[in-house]
Parts: sequence; C-alpha cells; structure tokens
Amino acid sequence: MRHRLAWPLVTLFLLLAVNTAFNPSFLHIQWRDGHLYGSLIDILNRAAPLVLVSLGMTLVIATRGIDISVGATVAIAAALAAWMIGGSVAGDVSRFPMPVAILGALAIALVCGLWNGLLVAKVGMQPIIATLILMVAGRGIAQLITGGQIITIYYAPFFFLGGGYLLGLPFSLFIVGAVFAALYLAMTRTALGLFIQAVGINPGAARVAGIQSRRLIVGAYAFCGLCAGIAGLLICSNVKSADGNNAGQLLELDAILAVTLGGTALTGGRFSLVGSVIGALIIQTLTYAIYSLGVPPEINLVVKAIVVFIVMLLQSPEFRAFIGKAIRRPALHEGRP
Amino acid sequence: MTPESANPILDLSGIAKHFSGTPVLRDVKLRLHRGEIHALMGQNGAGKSTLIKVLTGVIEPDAGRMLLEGQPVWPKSPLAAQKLGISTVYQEVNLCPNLSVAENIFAGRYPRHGLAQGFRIDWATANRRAREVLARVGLDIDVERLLASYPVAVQQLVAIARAISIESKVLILDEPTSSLDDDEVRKLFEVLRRLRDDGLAIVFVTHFLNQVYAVSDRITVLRNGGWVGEWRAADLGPQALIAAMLGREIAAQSTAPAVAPAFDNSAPPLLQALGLGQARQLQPVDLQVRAGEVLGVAGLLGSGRTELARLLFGLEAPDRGVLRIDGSEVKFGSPADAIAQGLALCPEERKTDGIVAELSVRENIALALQARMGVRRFLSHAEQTALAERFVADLGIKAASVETPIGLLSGGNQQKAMVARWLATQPRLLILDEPTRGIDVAAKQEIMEQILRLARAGMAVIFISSEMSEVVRVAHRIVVLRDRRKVGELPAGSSEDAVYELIAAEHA
Amino acid sequence: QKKIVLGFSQVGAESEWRTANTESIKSAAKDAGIELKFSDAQQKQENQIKAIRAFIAQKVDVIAFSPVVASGWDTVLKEAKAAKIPVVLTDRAVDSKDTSLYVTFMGSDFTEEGRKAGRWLVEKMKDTKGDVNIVELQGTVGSAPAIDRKKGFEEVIKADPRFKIIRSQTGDFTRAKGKEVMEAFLKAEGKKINVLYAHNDDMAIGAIQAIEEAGLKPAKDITIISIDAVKGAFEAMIAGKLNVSVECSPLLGPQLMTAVKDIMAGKPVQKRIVTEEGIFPMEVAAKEFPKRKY
Amino acid sequence: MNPAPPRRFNLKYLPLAATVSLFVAMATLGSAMYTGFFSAQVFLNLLIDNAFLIVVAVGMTFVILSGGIDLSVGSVVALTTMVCASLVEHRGWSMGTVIPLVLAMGTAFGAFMGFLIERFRLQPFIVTLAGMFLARGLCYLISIDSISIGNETFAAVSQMRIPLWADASLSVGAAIALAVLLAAIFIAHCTGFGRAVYAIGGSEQSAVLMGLPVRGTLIGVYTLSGFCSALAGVIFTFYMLSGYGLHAVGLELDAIAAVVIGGTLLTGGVGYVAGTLFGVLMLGIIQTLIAFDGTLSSWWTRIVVGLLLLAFCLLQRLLTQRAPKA
Ligand SMILES: Nc1ncnc2c1ncn2[C@@H]1O[C@H](COP(=O)(O)OP(=O)(O)OP(=O)(O)O)[C@@H](O)[C@H]1O
Ligand SMILES: Nc1ncnc2c1ncn2[C@@H]1O[C@H](COP(=O)(O)OP(=O)(O)OP(=O)(O)O)[C@@H](O)[C@H]1O
Ligand SMILES: [Mg+2]
Ligand SMILES: [Mg+2]
Repeated sequence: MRHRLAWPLVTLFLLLAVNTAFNPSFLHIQWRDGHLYGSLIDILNRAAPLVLVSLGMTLVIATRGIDISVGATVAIAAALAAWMIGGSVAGDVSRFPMPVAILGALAIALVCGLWNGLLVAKVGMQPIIATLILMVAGRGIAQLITGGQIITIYYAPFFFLGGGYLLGLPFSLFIVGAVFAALYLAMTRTALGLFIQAVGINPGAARVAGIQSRRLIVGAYAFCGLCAGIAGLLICSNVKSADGNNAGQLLELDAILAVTLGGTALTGGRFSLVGSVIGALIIQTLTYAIYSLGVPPEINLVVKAIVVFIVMLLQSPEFRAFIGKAIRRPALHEGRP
Repeated sequence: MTPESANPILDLSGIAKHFSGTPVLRDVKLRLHRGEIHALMGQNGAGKSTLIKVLTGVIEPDAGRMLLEGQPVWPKSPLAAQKLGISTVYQEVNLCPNLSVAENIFAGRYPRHGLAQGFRIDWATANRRAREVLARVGLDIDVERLLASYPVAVQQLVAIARAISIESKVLILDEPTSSLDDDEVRKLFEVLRRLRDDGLAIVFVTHFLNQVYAVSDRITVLRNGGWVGEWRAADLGPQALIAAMLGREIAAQSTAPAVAPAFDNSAPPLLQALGLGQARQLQPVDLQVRAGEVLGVAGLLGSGRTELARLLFGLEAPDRGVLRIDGSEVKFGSPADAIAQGLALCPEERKTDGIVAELSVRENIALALQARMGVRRFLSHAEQTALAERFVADLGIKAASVETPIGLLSGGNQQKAMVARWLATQPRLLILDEPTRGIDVAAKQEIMEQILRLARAGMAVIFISSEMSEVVRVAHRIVVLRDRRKVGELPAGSSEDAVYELIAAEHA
Repeated sequence: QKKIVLGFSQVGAESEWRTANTESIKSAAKDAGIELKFSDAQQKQENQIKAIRAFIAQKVDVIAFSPVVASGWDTVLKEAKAAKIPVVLTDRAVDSKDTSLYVTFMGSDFTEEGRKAGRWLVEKMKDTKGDVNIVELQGTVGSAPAIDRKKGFEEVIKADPRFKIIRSQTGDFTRAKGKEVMEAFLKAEGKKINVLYAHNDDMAIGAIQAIEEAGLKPAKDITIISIDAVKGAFEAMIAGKLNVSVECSPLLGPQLMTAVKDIMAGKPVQKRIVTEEGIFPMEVAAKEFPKRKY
Repeated sequence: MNPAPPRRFNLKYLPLAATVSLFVAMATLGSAMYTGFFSAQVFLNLLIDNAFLIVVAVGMTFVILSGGIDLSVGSVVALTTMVCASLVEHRGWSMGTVIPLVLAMGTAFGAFMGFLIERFRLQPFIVTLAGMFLARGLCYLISIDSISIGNETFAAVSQMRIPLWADASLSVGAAIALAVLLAAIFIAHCTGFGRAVYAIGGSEQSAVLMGLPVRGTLIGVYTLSGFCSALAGVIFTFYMLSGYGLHAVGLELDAIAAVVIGGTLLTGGVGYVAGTLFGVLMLGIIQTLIAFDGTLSSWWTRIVVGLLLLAFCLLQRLLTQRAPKA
C-alpha cells in the first residue's frame, strides 16, 4: 500500500513545492473572520466535489466500468436542489424546506446512478454507452428543470453546505471526510472491498464463487451517482446558483484522471481510495497553480498536458528502470547472460 | 551420466532466476538431443514452467548459458524463440478466445495469396490446413467457430496442433495432457513419436508417471528450483523417480480399488435430478447423490460432464427436468442460490472460472466462504490468514506467503488453492470438475484423502475426472456419460475396463 | 397564403443570454405567424452545418443562424445560395469574403462592447492617481466574444499607461470558474487589484462571491465591469456589488422576423442591422430593472 | 466427434446485422414522418457531414479492438486544421506540401503516444488524455482565433462534388472516407497486422506467447489512429475551410460511441470495422431526425438524443441476446 501511493504523493508534494517557490505566501494560512484562510484551504475546499466524485468513480472503475455521466448528474442534482429551494431575493424563505430539497437532490442523483447500474448490470450494455446516454440526456434534464436559466439561490442557510465553516475549516471537508470514512470502513471492515475487486478482476470466477456481481455493480453505480449528487449540492451551494449547462462540466474526465493518477487501473480490480483522493488533490493543486502563477490562458492546456505526462512517467516502474539503466549504461551488459 | 550427451541440439546450463528475492531456479541444466522425448519432472512449483519460459524468451534469467546447435543464442521474446526453431505449448492455454480455431493455429504465419503470396490472408487454405493439423491430434471440429466456444480440453489440443504445425527443431509441451482423457493422450503420443522419429527434440512435462514411461526416452528432474539429475527413462523406476522429485520416499500411487467408506444407502437423497437437461447440450439425466456418498462421473471428452456439473450448480439454466434438494424442488437462478443450498462447484476452467489472479492466495481461498457468509459477516484478516495457512499446509501449496497474488503461483499450486477454496466452504454437496488437473503425485494423494475424509464426515461429493483410475478409486457409484447422454451407472469397485466397456458398448 | 417557413440554427443553450435569445426568436416567430424550424447545435459548428443542410433538403423559405464561429461557412452557404434560399446571420458575423452569400447580418458587435467597457473605465478613473491594476476574467479560450471583448477593451485602455492588466485567465463564462479563478487572483495579488473586467456577467457574479469571501467589498474595494446585462447583473448592481454592465441584447426575435418578412416580400434589407445596446451603471440599475425582459 | 449443429446464419454477424437493420428502421421512420427526408441527398449528406467522423472512428476501431482507447483524436483533428490553415494562409504554402506534412505530423503524434503506452506500460486512457490536452493546447499556441482559408485550391476541392445520379452527389471528403473504410476492412480481416490487433484485444499475454509482434502492433495501432485523425483533420479542413482551436470538441466521444454502437466491445478483441460505419450513420441519422423535426427546444434536443440512443441500444441488446455466450 505504502509503496503504491509513494509516487502520487511525491507528485503532490512537487506541485505544492512549485507553487510555494513561485508564490511565497502559498503555504501561509491565517485566521480571518472566524475561520482559516489561505491557498491550501482554497485547494481543499475546491477539491471537495472532485474528491467525492472520484471516490464514486473508483468503485465503478474497480468493477471494470466507467461512468461518464457524473457531470450530468451533478448538474441534475444541483438544478433540482436550486429549484426546490427556489429563488426570491428576500433570502429567508425557500419553496420546500431545505432538508427536503437536499434529500430530493440526493434521491434524484441516486436514481441516476441506479439507472446507469441497471443498464450495465441488468441490460448488459457497455458501461461507456450506458452512461453516455445519461451524459447526453442528463444536461437536458437539468436544463429542463432550470428552464435553461441559471437559478440563483438566495436562501442563506443553504450556503453553509458548500461555503460555510465548522471549527475553522470549510464544512465541505467534513462532508468529504464523512463519505470517505464511511466508504473506507465499508471496504475494509466488510467483504464489499474483496467482492468488488474479485468482480473487477475476474467476473466469471466471482460468479462461480457465489458473489452476486449484478447487485454489486448496480450498487457501485448508485454510490457513484450519490457522490455526484453530494458534489452537485456542494457546487451549487458554493456558487449560490445552479447552471444546468455548465455545472460539473468535464468533471467526469477529471475524476477518471484522478482515479488513474491515484494508481487504480482502468481495467478494474485493485483500487485505492486514498490514491484517488491524492489524485484529485493533484489535479486541483495543478489547476490552482495555473491560475495563481499567471500562466496565460492559451497555454493552460499545454502546461496541464506536460504535467500529466511527467506524472504518469514518474509513476511508471518501466520508465524509472529505463532512466536507471540509461544512467548506468556501461553496466548494462554484465547482467545479461 | 548418459553417453548421448555428446552432441546436444539444445544445451542449457547454469540457469538461475529469482523473483523478488526468492530463488526459483538455481544452477539448472537441460540437454536435449535430436530425436528424443525428454520428460521434465518435478513437484508443483519445482520450476519446470519457469525453466521453459526462460528458454523461450518469456522471462529473462539472472544467469545462465544456452547453446542451440553449439551456437550461443538467447531469444529475447517468444517470437525470437519461434524463429530459432523452438515451438512451445505453455501450461495455461495461451490462445486467443476471441479468434476462430483456425486463426489460433495460424496466427502470425497465415497462408497468403495474391501479389506473390505476400498480400492477403488466404482464409480457405488456412481453414483447410487447420482441419488437417487438428486431424493429426484426432480432433474433428468446426475450425471457424470461436475458440472460446470449446472446453479446455479442446483448447489444449488446439494449442498442441498449433505447436506441432510450426516447423521447428525443438518442441516444448508443458503439461499438454492435463485435461485430456486416455484416448486423446494415446493419439497425442503417436504424433509425438512420429515427430521424434523425424528428428525433433521434444520436452514434455507431466505429472502422470505412466505417461512418462509410455513415451519419454530421458528424464530430467527438478526439485525446489534445483537440478536433481538426468536419467534414461529405462534406468529410473517409478519409485526412484518419485524419490528424486520429492527428496523422500512415498508409496507409489495406490491402485487398490474402493477405498471409499461405507455409507447409509437407505438415506434419502440429498440431491436428485430428474430428467435434467438442456437442449443440444445435455440429454435429460436422472441422478441422485446422498450425504456421505462419492458419486463419480466418467466419460470421454465432450461427453457432457462439465455441462452436467454446471446445470446442477445453476451456472447454466436447464430447460427441462427438475432438481430436488432434500426432496423439495429448487430452481437456481445463479450459483449464489446453489451455494445458499449448501452446494459448491470447483470448476474445470481455473483460468476463466477459478482464480482471481491479482488477489492474494489468502483472499482467493477465503472468497467462496466469504461469499457464502455474506457481506457483513466479514472474515477478519487474521481469520482469513488462519484459514489459508491451514490449507497451504494441508495441500502443500507452494507460495512465498499467503499474501502472494495467486497469479504468480505455479499452475498446480493454483489448482490446489482452488480446491482449498471450495473445501473451505464445507458444503453439503461438493462438485469437483477435474480437481486434480496439473497436480503432482503427492498432492493428488492428499486431495483424494481429503475428499474421502469429508465424505466420511457426511458430505456428498460429485467427482468428475478424466483420469479413470481416480474415479474408480474414490467413487461409491459411477455415472457414465457418452455423447451428452447418461448411458449407465456402475457400483463401487468396478474396474476401469468396466467403465470403458460401458462407454464403448452402445457404440456398436 | 402559405406560411413562411424559417429554419433557424441556434448555437446551443450554454448561457442565460442564449436562452433569452432563443425565447425571443421563438415568441417573435409565433407572433409574426412564421413557422419556425428550430435546431440546436450543442455548440458545434459541424452540427450547424448539418442543420443547414437539413433545412436545404426540407426547402425552407429562409435560413437564419447564429454562427458558432466566424470562419468556415462558404461551402454550405454556397449550397444554400444554389438552392436559392436567402440566409440571415444573427448575433455573430461570418468572415466570408463573398458577402452575397447572406442577405443581412443583425446583432451586436463584441469588440464595441469591449470598447464601451474600456471607455467607461477610463472615464471613471480619470481623476484617480497612480496605477490602475486590472484583472481580467476571459471567456472560453478561442471563442469569438472572448477574443473580441478582450480586443476592444485593450484598444481603449492602452492609450493610458496607468492601466495595467496584471492578471488574465479564462473563467469559461461560468460562475463556478469565475469564482475559482478570482479566488486564486486574490490570494496571489491581494489588495493590489483595483479593477475586475469580466467578459460576461456570470463570471463577475462568481467573482463577487470570491471577493466577499476574501473580506473585501465588491464594487468599492474593487471596481467591477462586466458585459451582457442579464438579470443577475442587475440584481448585483442594485445590491451595490457590481459597478457596471454593458448591454448585449439577445432580443433579436422581432427584428429577425421583420427582416424575414421583408425578404420574402422582396423588399430590400440593409446588409448590417445593428441592435441598439446600452450600458448600465449601478446607479441606474434600480430604475431600469423593471423594464428588463431577460 | 459430434457434428456441430447446422447453422443458417453465422451468429457472430448478429450484432452487425442488428445494427444495420435498426439503422434501416430509423431511416424508414424518418422518411415516413418528415417530408423531404426520403431523398438520396439526405442519405448522402449523412456521409458528407460525417466523413471526418467515419475516418476518425475507423482509426478508433483498431485502437479499441486492441483493448485501448484514444482520446486525443478530436484535438488532433483541430490541430491539423490549425496547422493547415496557418501554413496555407500565413505562410502561403501549397496544398501539395501542407497535406503530406500534416499527415506525417498526426502519424508521428500517434506513434509517440503508442510508444509511451507500449514502452512504459502506461494506461492508454491517461496518455491519450494528456495527448488531447497537448494537441488542443498547441492549437492555441498557433492562434486562439480561427483562421479562414481563402486559398483557391482548397476552396475548389471543398466545393467539388462527385455527381452520382440525378442531382445527388458526394463530396471529396466522403469519397476519401469510404475509401478509408474499405482499406480498413481489408486491413482488419486480411492482413497479419489486423489479425494481431484482434489477438491482442483477446489476450495480450497470449498474443505475446504465441509469438505475435505485440510491441509493433500496439504502437502501430496508435500510429494508425494518429494518421486517421490527421486525415480526418484534412477532410475537416476541406469541410470547414478554416482552422480553429475549438473545432471537433468532443469528437473523441462521438467516435467511441460510434465504434461501440457499431458492435465493438470496449474490452477489445470483438467487433467489425463495417459496424463502425453504421455506428456513425446512426449518430448522424439521430441528428438529422432532430433537425428535420425542428420543434425541439435546446434541452429537449439533448433528452431526445439520449432517448433515441437508449432505444437503439436496448433494441440492439434485445436482438443480439441470442448470440453465443462467448
Ligand atoms: N512472476 C513470478 N513472480 C514470483 N514468483 C513466481 C513467478 N513465476 C513463478 N513463480 C514461482 O516460481 C515457482 C516455480 O513455478 P513454476 O511455474 O515454474 O512451477 P512448475 O514446476 O511449473 O509447477 P506446476 O507443476 O505446478 O506447474 C513457484 O513457486 C512460483 O510461485
Ligand atoms: N473431442 C471433441 N470433439 C469435438 N467437440 C468437443 C470435443 N470435446 C468437447 N467438445 C465440445 O465440448 C462441448 C461439451 O463439452 P462438455 O464440457 O460439456 O463436456 P465434458 O465431458 O465436460 O468435456 P471435458 O472433459 O472436455 O470437460 C461441446 O460444445 C462440444 O462441441
Ligand atoms: Mg508449471
Ligand atoms: Mg469437463
């Protein structure tokens, strides 16, 4: 375990170091307005939705699947929450009580996840197509809910979810922490982790061994949908509005990238939850670096590409061996029979 | 030791290999001559397959020397080895399930036509030639069908056909006979003898001593990664061979019939199948098995034994007949239902239906038990380790530790772990489909004894094996299948010949 | 008399502005008794070309569309011309040299919007001394409004060396990105920032939240300029959090229908129909707000 | 021993047959519902408007058959249009020099990614994702604005139509796409390379042990996809007569969808190039149906696209349910 996460961690620290080198106040954290304030806090807070979605995605990928509809699910959940809370400039009334709105959003996200899971496990569609359907239609549904508008939310208590602070830390971190802890316990203290890996590595063998892989797969997608729903709530609470077209745009790619950077293979099986969290933090730190280092927007993508290339090469044992050999070139022939 | 060692075609010496610290091969040698069949022997995990992979360029050794016809060579990949004239059948069937049988035989060296024979694959010729090579190993199948639609035994024959159809100087066969029945083995040996007479050097790995003496001219024995010795087959009796492999003496495979214990014949059947069948796969079969009884299932390749086991276990849905457990009718939608009723199936195809390669030996052994106990009743790490270590010791599974991924174990050891997985569930009825495939002499004995011990404790067992001698030794009753139809039942103590007679009888 | 059939290919539904634009066209068509064939291109030029080809195959009377991007229309417009279907451009122009390919172009001028924003800033800052440090939130990299609004703004402020754009980053026209980028700007530049220029209102609204969360007062500590003048911007201005928004009117519907009718009646139409657009500083916001339709 | 049961129709073509018949069903539906739909040109337009997608998807088919994925295709198309446009417009190069150059560039780009994937055992998804960022980023380095091509040869080729019958005609791009498709079918089924791709998709380990040239084939697959993307980029340049960094956004997903809808398994080893053509046509006809309908609002457009996709996939599953287990 330690070994597998070493390189993602090294990458994260390198990125933090680069940030600090260019911006000395980067690591600076101060107490302001009753909470902690600083770049690191921003990164954690901003990474929260991505971490959540990556956790869900990790499970789906572990079962040999993929879910490209998470961005759309985020948009649907956000749209429904915003609609249920409603918008009046007064700011102290909501259309439905807030808990109902939150449960409604989570419920619809769960339904999205279940839908994907059923298409994959029961109908037997290929995951990428099954989730493509929701990816395409989902944003339409979100826009249908919002009427194509950006719904601005004025109801202040709702802002606590994605923008409030508890014990000086962003409240979203507590949500992420809770989801992570629950998931981690479920994976290590029950047989779920073992079963999911078995299904991901060899579905045939898992079936013969008596594992009910369909249920597990549906469960994984449902959980992924739920995570996306929570992420949607955090995002829409943080920007105090819901945007059916743009909320969670390209989140699926970032989430998959986070999972892979964390060392989980897209071919399924062995997975690492901690790795996915680190992967998400790497992505957010990189994004933050691009913004705060004054990188011109037109080369954002090139910078991102180069960092991803470096990160994945660093993580490749073959590449490290290759570099090692290149350095010790003269000794190459001795080991060779 | 032998006089012929003068001019070997292939001469390996000083081969060493270790995987992450553990030595797997230590100073091993192997000398092959033209026109000989050379048996490579050793217990499970002795290093036979590793040695073969070293010499065909799959893995790179730490040290060693290889001379091919006196020239130092070192193939860097199986492709390079093939070009040097070494053709190989690896232990696990390493073919592509998604390609047709003919393609699997000709992949990489298709017959062509057009533009001076280099242009386009000539499928008609490929299919025709595929049928010809398969005929040499006694197989007559539709070569355009996907390989995956055939059972392992057929796949194994296809792999052999591929290897012998490659023009080569050295032919290596790693446990080619593990799923084959006696008839197929006989045909294969005829082919091998012919090839030997044509001057080929053949390496042959097996755990069946009788097969060793049937074809091989010379024997090299490995033990624990070390080289023990090289003998002429005629000079090394079975007892001595076993002693060389194990490093100690044990009684050679007992042939005494009916070691099976007595059981209560009047008890109501635990499982009863009435007219159970599936269109085109299995004609309706009647069958019953009681607690404490070992029911053997015998038949030739493709006779429907695996199909029967899969139907009983809910892996496939029967479209006729009923299944009763404890007298009440059941319908299994999935293996999980069968497991809930106390059934267990150790499947024939360990690569696709058995091992979960990247999980550890511990997790693999605990998997079925855990699935049966459910998600919440989680076996702790310590419990799993204890369970796994017990079976590792009992069955002699050779692994660096129980945390080793099972995919890294030798084939025989993987098989033992699969048997362990199902023994661990302590089912009421255990169906074993070819459980001894690729397992060495000592471990086979142990597994047989385990089965009988469990039967004595009241477990019902359905035992399927291509090795007729095993079936007649442990079974209380033998169901005989032929052409996907049950042709009869024989009592305990029947001889192998009696079974063969029954199989042959209705042919006439 | 046969109903006029108008085929309209919309860019997408990427923003409130666009939704208002679509609504305006739909309701105007209904009022004018014109049958509208509406097609949404999901922000892809390929899809718009496909839609135009489908309109040609259906033999509609007039084709109108808001080009996703200025370039690359010649081939399909020639096909339309060959099929004798007049074409009207709305909202964005095409850069075709052959202006006979379309009858008229109506809509706003993004560069001019940028200039208006710049002029307002120059006017506002004329009495202050010292450098004016500007941060810019750009639209989607490569999109026409982002390029032109940047260009127009820079054109105006470059006359005075006191104006310095110290940071410029894309916020993809969205609130969430606008907020995220502004957060990073505030951490990196701190109190140095005097002015925020956002290419649309949504990014400005997101940035305002970031400014507030950083303990600063939007529109006071940092002067905020944005473009579009959608409803949210007016709310922000009324709340005293946004200084000014430059109008970019999406209400092209009635104008378009008039043009379509004129074309069908054979009347001459102007090659360029400019929409009247204003600029709304926060002082007039409360008064203007009730009149706003989007 | 036992003769195989007699078969009238080879079951392995069932998914392909299902796709084709569903396409025909959709086309019939459209023709019945909308006037002007049932005309040769509408169907030829499917080819004309999706020529670049066909070419990209053909390259993608090989990648997916080998068990990989290539996310960079859309960006490479955009980069190709950008390089073409800037060389022709800003440097005044001729068509004859620019096209071979961009083709070589795309091919090299694919080969580079293939090399990384094969040599350092990196995951194709992440390598090609980085490739996607890189190619798109390079577009912006050339110019963030779009570049129109005024060059007459380009314009002439762009507007050239190959008359077929009556007034139905085909564009040069569509003709190239069909040629690529035929070549790809040949490569996939009648060459050692093609069969090696299938073998690797079935089991890479087995392919190595069978002595197939796995390394070269894997690199070759991504090289081929890079070439196809560049060629699609050239077709796209003719189609649009412009270079633009935001061209072909999301094309990779369309291509993957087309390949998978065409019956190819994302896990590799199973599928047909011909299926991919129908996958593309399927996506195209869904759009045509919606354009002809012309009453859907923006969000209903998305929902209906999703629903039609769902209906198609469900029917396809239903029709292929009886396919062999393997
Ligand atoms: N890649 C590997 N990593 C670690 N250990 C390995 C690896 N490959 C083989 N081994 C170990 O090497 C030993 C020898 O394995 P090998 O497969 O050569 O045995 P074998 O003699 O062929 O046995 P069997 O009769 O069961 O096939 C085994 O203990 C196995 O666990
Ligand atoms: N020698 C053979 N020739 C042709 N087909 C065969 C042969 N052996 C098996 N088959 C195929 O095997 C399938 C049924 O085999 P099944 O697995 O039920 O039998 P089995 O008795 O378990 O055989 P095995 O001992 O190989 O496991 C059929 O699809 C049949 O076509
Ligand atoms: Mg072995
Ligand atoms: Mg069998």
